[in-house]
Amino acid sequence: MSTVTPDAPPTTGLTEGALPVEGPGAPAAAKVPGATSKLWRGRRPITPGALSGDTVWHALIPFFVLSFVILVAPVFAPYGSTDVTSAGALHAPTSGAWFGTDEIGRDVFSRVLIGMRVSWFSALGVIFLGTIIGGLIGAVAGAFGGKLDMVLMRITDLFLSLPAPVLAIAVVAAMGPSLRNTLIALSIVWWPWYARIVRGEVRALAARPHTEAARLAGVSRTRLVLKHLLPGAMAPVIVTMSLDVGNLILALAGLSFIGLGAPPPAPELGAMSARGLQYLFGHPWVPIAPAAAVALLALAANLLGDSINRRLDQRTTR
Amino acid sequence: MTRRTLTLLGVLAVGALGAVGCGSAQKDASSTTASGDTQTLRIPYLADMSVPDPDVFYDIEGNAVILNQYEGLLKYKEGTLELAPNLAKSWKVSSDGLTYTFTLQDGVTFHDGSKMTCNSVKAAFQRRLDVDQAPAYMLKDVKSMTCDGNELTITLKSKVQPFLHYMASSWGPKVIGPEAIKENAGKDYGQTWLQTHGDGTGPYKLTSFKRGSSYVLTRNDDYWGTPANFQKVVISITPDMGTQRLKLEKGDFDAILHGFPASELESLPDNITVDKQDSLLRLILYVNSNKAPFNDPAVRAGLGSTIDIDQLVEQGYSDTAEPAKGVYPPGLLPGEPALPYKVDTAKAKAAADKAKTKKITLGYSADESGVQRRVGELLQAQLKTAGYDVTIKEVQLPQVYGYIENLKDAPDLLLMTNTPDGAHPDLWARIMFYSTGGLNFLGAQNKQIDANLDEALSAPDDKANALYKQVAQEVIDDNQFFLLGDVKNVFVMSNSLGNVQNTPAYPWLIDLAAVKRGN
Amino acid sequence: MAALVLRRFAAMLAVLFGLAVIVFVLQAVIPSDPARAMVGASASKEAVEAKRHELGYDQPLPAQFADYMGRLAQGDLQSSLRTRNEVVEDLRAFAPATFELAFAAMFLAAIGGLGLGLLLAGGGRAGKGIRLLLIGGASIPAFLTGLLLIVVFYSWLGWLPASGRVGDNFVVPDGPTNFLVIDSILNGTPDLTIDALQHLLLPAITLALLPTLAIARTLATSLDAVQKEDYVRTARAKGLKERTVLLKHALRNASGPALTMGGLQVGLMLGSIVVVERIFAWPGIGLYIDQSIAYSDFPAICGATLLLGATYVFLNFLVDLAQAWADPRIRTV
Amino acid sequence: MTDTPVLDVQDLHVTFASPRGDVHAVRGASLRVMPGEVVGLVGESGSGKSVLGLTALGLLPAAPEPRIEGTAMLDGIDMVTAAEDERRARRGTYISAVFQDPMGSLNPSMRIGRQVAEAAGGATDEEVAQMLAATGIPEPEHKARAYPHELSGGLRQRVMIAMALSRHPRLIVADEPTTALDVTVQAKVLELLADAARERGVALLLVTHDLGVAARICDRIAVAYAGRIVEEGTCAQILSEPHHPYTVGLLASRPKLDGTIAGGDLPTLPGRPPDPRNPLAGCAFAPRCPAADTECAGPVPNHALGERRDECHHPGVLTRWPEGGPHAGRKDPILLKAPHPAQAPAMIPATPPDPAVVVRGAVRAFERPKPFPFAKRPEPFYAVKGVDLEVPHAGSVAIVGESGSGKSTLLRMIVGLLEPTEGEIELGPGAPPQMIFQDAGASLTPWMAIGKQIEERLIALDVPREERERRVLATLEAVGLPGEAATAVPRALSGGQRQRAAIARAIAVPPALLACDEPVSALDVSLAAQVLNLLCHLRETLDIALLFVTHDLAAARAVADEVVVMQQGEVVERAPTEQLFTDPQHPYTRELIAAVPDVTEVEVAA
Repeated sequence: MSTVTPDAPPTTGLTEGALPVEGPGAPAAAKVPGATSKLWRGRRPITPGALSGDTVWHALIPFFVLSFVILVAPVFAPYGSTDVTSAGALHAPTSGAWFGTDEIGRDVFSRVLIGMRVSWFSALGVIFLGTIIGGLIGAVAGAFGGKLDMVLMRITDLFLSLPAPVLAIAVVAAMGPSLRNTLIALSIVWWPWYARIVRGEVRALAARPHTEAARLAGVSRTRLVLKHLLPGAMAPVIVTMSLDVGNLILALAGLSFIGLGAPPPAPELGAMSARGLQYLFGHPWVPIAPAAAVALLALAANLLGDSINRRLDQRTTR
Repeated sequence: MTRRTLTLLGVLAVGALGAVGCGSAQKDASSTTASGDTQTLRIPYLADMSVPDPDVFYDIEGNAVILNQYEGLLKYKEGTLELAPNLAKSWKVSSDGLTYTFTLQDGVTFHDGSKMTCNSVKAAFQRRLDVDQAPAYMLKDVKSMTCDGNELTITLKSKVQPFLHYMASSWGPKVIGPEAIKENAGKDYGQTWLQTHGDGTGPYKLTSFKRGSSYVLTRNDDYWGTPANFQKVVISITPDMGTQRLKLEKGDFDAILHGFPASELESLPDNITVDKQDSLLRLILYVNSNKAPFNDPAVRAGLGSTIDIDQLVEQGYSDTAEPAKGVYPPGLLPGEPALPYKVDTAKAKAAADKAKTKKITLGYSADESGVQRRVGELLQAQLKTAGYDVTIKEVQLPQVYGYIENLKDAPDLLLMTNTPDGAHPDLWARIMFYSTGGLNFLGAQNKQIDANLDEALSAPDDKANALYKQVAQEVIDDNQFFLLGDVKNVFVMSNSLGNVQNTPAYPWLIDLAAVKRGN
Repeated sequence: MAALVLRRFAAMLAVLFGLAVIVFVLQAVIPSDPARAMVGASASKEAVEAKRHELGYDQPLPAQFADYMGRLAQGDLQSSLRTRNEVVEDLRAFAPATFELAFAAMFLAAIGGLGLGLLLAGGGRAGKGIRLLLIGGASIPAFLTGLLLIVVFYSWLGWLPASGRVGDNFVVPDGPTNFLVIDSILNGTPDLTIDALQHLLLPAITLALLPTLAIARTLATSLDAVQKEDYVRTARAKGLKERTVLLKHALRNASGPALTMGGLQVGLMLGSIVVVERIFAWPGIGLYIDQSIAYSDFPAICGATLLLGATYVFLNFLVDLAQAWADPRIRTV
Repeated sequence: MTDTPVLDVQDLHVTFASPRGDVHAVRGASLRVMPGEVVGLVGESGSGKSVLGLTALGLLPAAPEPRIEGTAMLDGIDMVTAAEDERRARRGTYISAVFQDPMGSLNPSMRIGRQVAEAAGGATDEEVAQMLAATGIPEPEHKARAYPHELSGGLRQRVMIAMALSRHPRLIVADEPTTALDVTVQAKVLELLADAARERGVALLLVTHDLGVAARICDRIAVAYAGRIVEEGTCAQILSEPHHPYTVGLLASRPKLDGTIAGGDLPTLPGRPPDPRNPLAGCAFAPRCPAADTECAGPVPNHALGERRDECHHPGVLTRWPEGGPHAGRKDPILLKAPHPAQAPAMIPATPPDPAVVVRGAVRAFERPKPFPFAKRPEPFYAVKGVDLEVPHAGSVAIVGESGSGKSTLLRMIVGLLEPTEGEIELGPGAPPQMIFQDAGASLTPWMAIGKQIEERLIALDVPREERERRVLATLEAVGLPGEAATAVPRALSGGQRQRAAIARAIAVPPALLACDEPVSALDVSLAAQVLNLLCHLRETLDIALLFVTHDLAAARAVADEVVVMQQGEVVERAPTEQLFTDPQHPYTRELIAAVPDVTEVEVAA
């Protein structure tokens, strides 16, 4: 069998159906991959319109809620991130200062709240930047194919085949530690993922008959990409995004832990715990509170990502 | 994945765990021996030292390796700033202060067994000039060195006030075995070899130098002086202070000689004692007078009434430092003018209002214990009260060295902890305040200071001291430097250690030859 | 197969070149001045200029690049500002520790991932619980994990050493592999082997935690998918035992994604190696980078980046081949 | 022959829990397979035939969790209740299986030989080679070392059969064993199965949707509908005198080669199989049955007479299916011809009208990938090697061939999805050609409402909005879809409905040429017939020319005036339909015709 025999049109696993007639029992749809013996493929049939915008948004609601909470939480912080409290330095937790004060006498609780906002939205920022850059490149590569596709994908592959965190370390070390540079560095190493995914999905969809049908229907190129290709790439991208938030939060914390994050006095969780480590034994709240906050954020992100993953997509392996 | 491979993995896994299992039992034994091994002294370093080559080494961390291997002609007497004999049992200075005659100890041998002679000393000093790294400046003014038996006569081109202090300095010229150097000279006077080896006359020899893991010093049993009490000193690189502390409490370390956070001292268990000793380390605030706002003397002056030194030192260092009293480290120049700084918010604001810009940057050099960051952040808060908007950033030494190239981009304020090379006013003033001083990072210019220091160099002692006092006054009036604190050595030690001695001029260091287990 | 190896190999070389380019670009944009840093504080402007010339920093970029590639080809990575040593030499000294640690971690991650993955696959209620556990575990920052491990296993239980690569009452053999565990076995010094293993364990676990979980999850997912494939049904129709079906038919076909994930995780692992080696005072490249950062010793950082990058690229080359082994269809494509 | 059946299924119920209510896959089916007997279990999708087969194997999937009642006695144990170990012990040794998709059913990462040896419970290479050889696999030693993807579909299926036979079982369950194969291969594999069974005296339960396939090799046929066995009897009985109307309809709606009803409307079963979630109390076929009356709502009877069994209230009431059958399109879709800018010129009837398309010497080559970098490019692969073709105005041409014959490539070139490497393609006047794809589901954009997708064609010709909506609805009606379909996404439709939707989009602006690539091969027989009718009907009413690519000669005959036979990228024969079937010239054509599983032959055979 030659791989180029065009008689068998390539299909993605999208031909799942949830029709009354197609319950258990192999339909005679013999030559239709995906429709064969559905019972055994056994993928939970994607509910009608699984890929439509609203389902995606529904899946994302908890995410937005959490983001909003994190966004407004600092409003309830009793102090500013750099305010020195009257309690004095390294004061143990009290009803006034729940997580005590740090070596300067700043309220750890407030700093953690604000730090969580910084980490969370930094992570989101990197992801959105990555998605926009990567998504654009991927969409262009996928939609136009040919030489352009090849060049773009070679570049993407180059970045993909290098260890992102190590690269990030080098980049920040080169540009000098600051939150901005850290975010830039992470974006630089993060976008290729999205380029890959979007491109892959678009390519797969472009190979489906529905694209050819649309072309025959006289649909314009832009409309083809926007209406017939990209929506299909949406779910996997969203899933990857949501799964990445946790990773990024940890990556950020790691970088700032080794002194490549925002310089003091910025309330950066990683840096706070790194610099607080020396107080671990005498004044454990100083390093533990921010570290726990990192874990908490990552946990929340991962749980949400996981749920979104299960709601939108079964194919994701990342 | 076949079942075969799977079972293989399984077996390996079990093997690994098994090893650890029986290991854990084994470990208890070995750990007890580790801490029970009374013959070994274990201390941590937070980071690798640069190189154990006395003619290149110009940092603090690592002086334990240098000063226990190598010896200079003189040293500082325990716990004082007085010069004391070392490889030279006595010395004479000509009245014009140009000729120094040192009478060397007899029966001194190098670690490689060869005898130390006057010529060895000459050779060693020559090497320092040949290698010509930072510390070489101490011998730059030497005209000639002549040997007569065990008498070394050094003649200088011009008088150098602190020359004897060079000989005692932690970074001063040390005597290295000429044979060893000759053998391993290579193209770089044996620098490569000295990166991992050594050949000195000191109480310990360097028997292992593993970068990133540990340096081992072993007792020199044919030491000409009183031999060391410990058979071995193991210095392990342990970057995390938390880990250091745990190992100290467990008895796997005997002492943490620096970097231990002051605020944690009281939380230490009873088996640990804390010993705070004077040092020449000083906390200094540099002011960048080469750009706005601090190119305006009036604005600079305002800082004097803005900075609350007592609070900085108190909160930054708890009681591991004293607020600075004078321009020179305590004890270097009796009767120097006292620092006049006094907090006065009104004045502070007034001065700040004259400032062209209130947005300023404050740099602080990175140090493991983070104390300077702490002070920096405190300082930031204080400056805020005067109306300054301060961005604070951590800077690395290489960058700091680079500032002189482009002072416009250098921070407006710079917070550093420095120490003079020796206990002499000139050694402090010259590197700090002289317009081309090695530690004058923000290029402070003051003709008067330069002139006075140059004059003092060759002036008779009393005249010189007068000049140094003038310099002090200049520094105070000019407000390009703010002396903030005198930092103490904080030795955190297992209380199984006794006879702990140290010298203010040798920071972060106890006398490893004198210290012993039990009192 | 040979063709595949060739193609992948060519690709690998290309990537390595790309890596070199990227690192060069980084080198070109560093703010602080290596020349100045090298000659030190009190050096004169002339000395700095001389050094800058010696390092070729005064040449135009293309010339610098050519020069850089040339030196790279001869394995010359300049010398470290901090150790004043050839970076290559330093790496040679630091690399073995890191590789030993990394391999140990990968080994743990492989078995852990495999075991958990199998445990997780198809496990209904139980699987759910474990999955949540995994997600939880995957959310703990490495520095926290490391510290907790030290506090528990060193401070409280006193079972395992807190830091370093070997107890200092041991003489460390030099060579042949510079992997302490292996060398000590070769030299027949069992107690050193055990000591080395003990030192290895905590950092390895810390490093392996996230990869283990990621691999387990991926493996479980793809196992569940494969379990529903027709050929698994065929295998059952042959009357094979469930265990045989799982191990002989499902596992190998499910291993593809897990392998990819494994390769991916190595990258993240290399990233967190800096943190872990710092906490455990593990004398490896991570520690080297950490110290170099503190000294903004950029030649060192670049060298380390090149080495780690190359390692990663090479490992993933192996992963590709492993996948070709797992799925013959890849070979012909 | 002993009288204890190798498989005895009694009153089997299988129900799957599903989010949208229980799926009653099997509802009281009983079936007996005697030793050495070849039994065909025929039914459309959802009839529960596969589930029954799998129950016998004890291989129903764990999820969705099945609830099973009744018994499936096999070798003295009940495959429904027996312990897993007991059941496993039977598999391979007593009962073995051949599944539909041979690619998916073989482990892609294990060499053929090992898989066979494994099935045989351990065997030497020689033994394996013998087994492979026994199923007609050439150079077995060599093939044993191959991986599944390196074999053709036919060979793979032979491997499956070798495995099934390897331990000399008493019964083989073959679930759609040939559906995924080309016709000629299909025939050979069927022969192989039948012969193997007969020689070894192995009983064979052939589960298929294709009466023709069953008719070809079976002693007895059981017809399954909506989870019950509605009729049972010898092959001849079922084919010649079916009792149950469903069987009659099934026989009728299957296009025949004798051309009794070629060209015209195929009889069709109206409506769809019932929803297995809420089955009817009485005869499940009643709603679709022309002869149904009130009685049919009562509990189903069970007329059993020896081998003959049926569950019809009025057995044999229908002898032949009513001619024609209800039209697909309810409303006269003539309004679709309303002239619009783009088409206006085409509407003035030219005499003689230009042909819809003329193809001259069309060649299409595909680059092969380099084996490794810097290697010289291998020879390109020629899918189409110089083909001439003409489709007259409003004519209907069928291109027949097997996979790899290049028929689809040719079609893609004609509609303009592929550029010909050489040769020219000249399209007639009128709207550009449209295409109907094999996989209707895949040919519709999953996340876009059907209405929108139809509308897109009108947008392309900027038809004003309200006009558009009107025509979308009109088009839907023309293809026999309810107006609500406009707002549904493809997933909400059934396979047949999707194909209708796809057709609707194609004809929203009637094209001069409608290219159909295997338009019905993915559909059940009855649905297929409906779609074929629809196409013919539209052709007449909208004078659209049809270009019809199929591997199913019967279907071709039903719709085409002219048939073109392609093999390996070349046209080997071309003739008017009648002539081609009555008097095929090229041997390959003969082979094809001979291979078609056809129910008419059986009368002769019986």
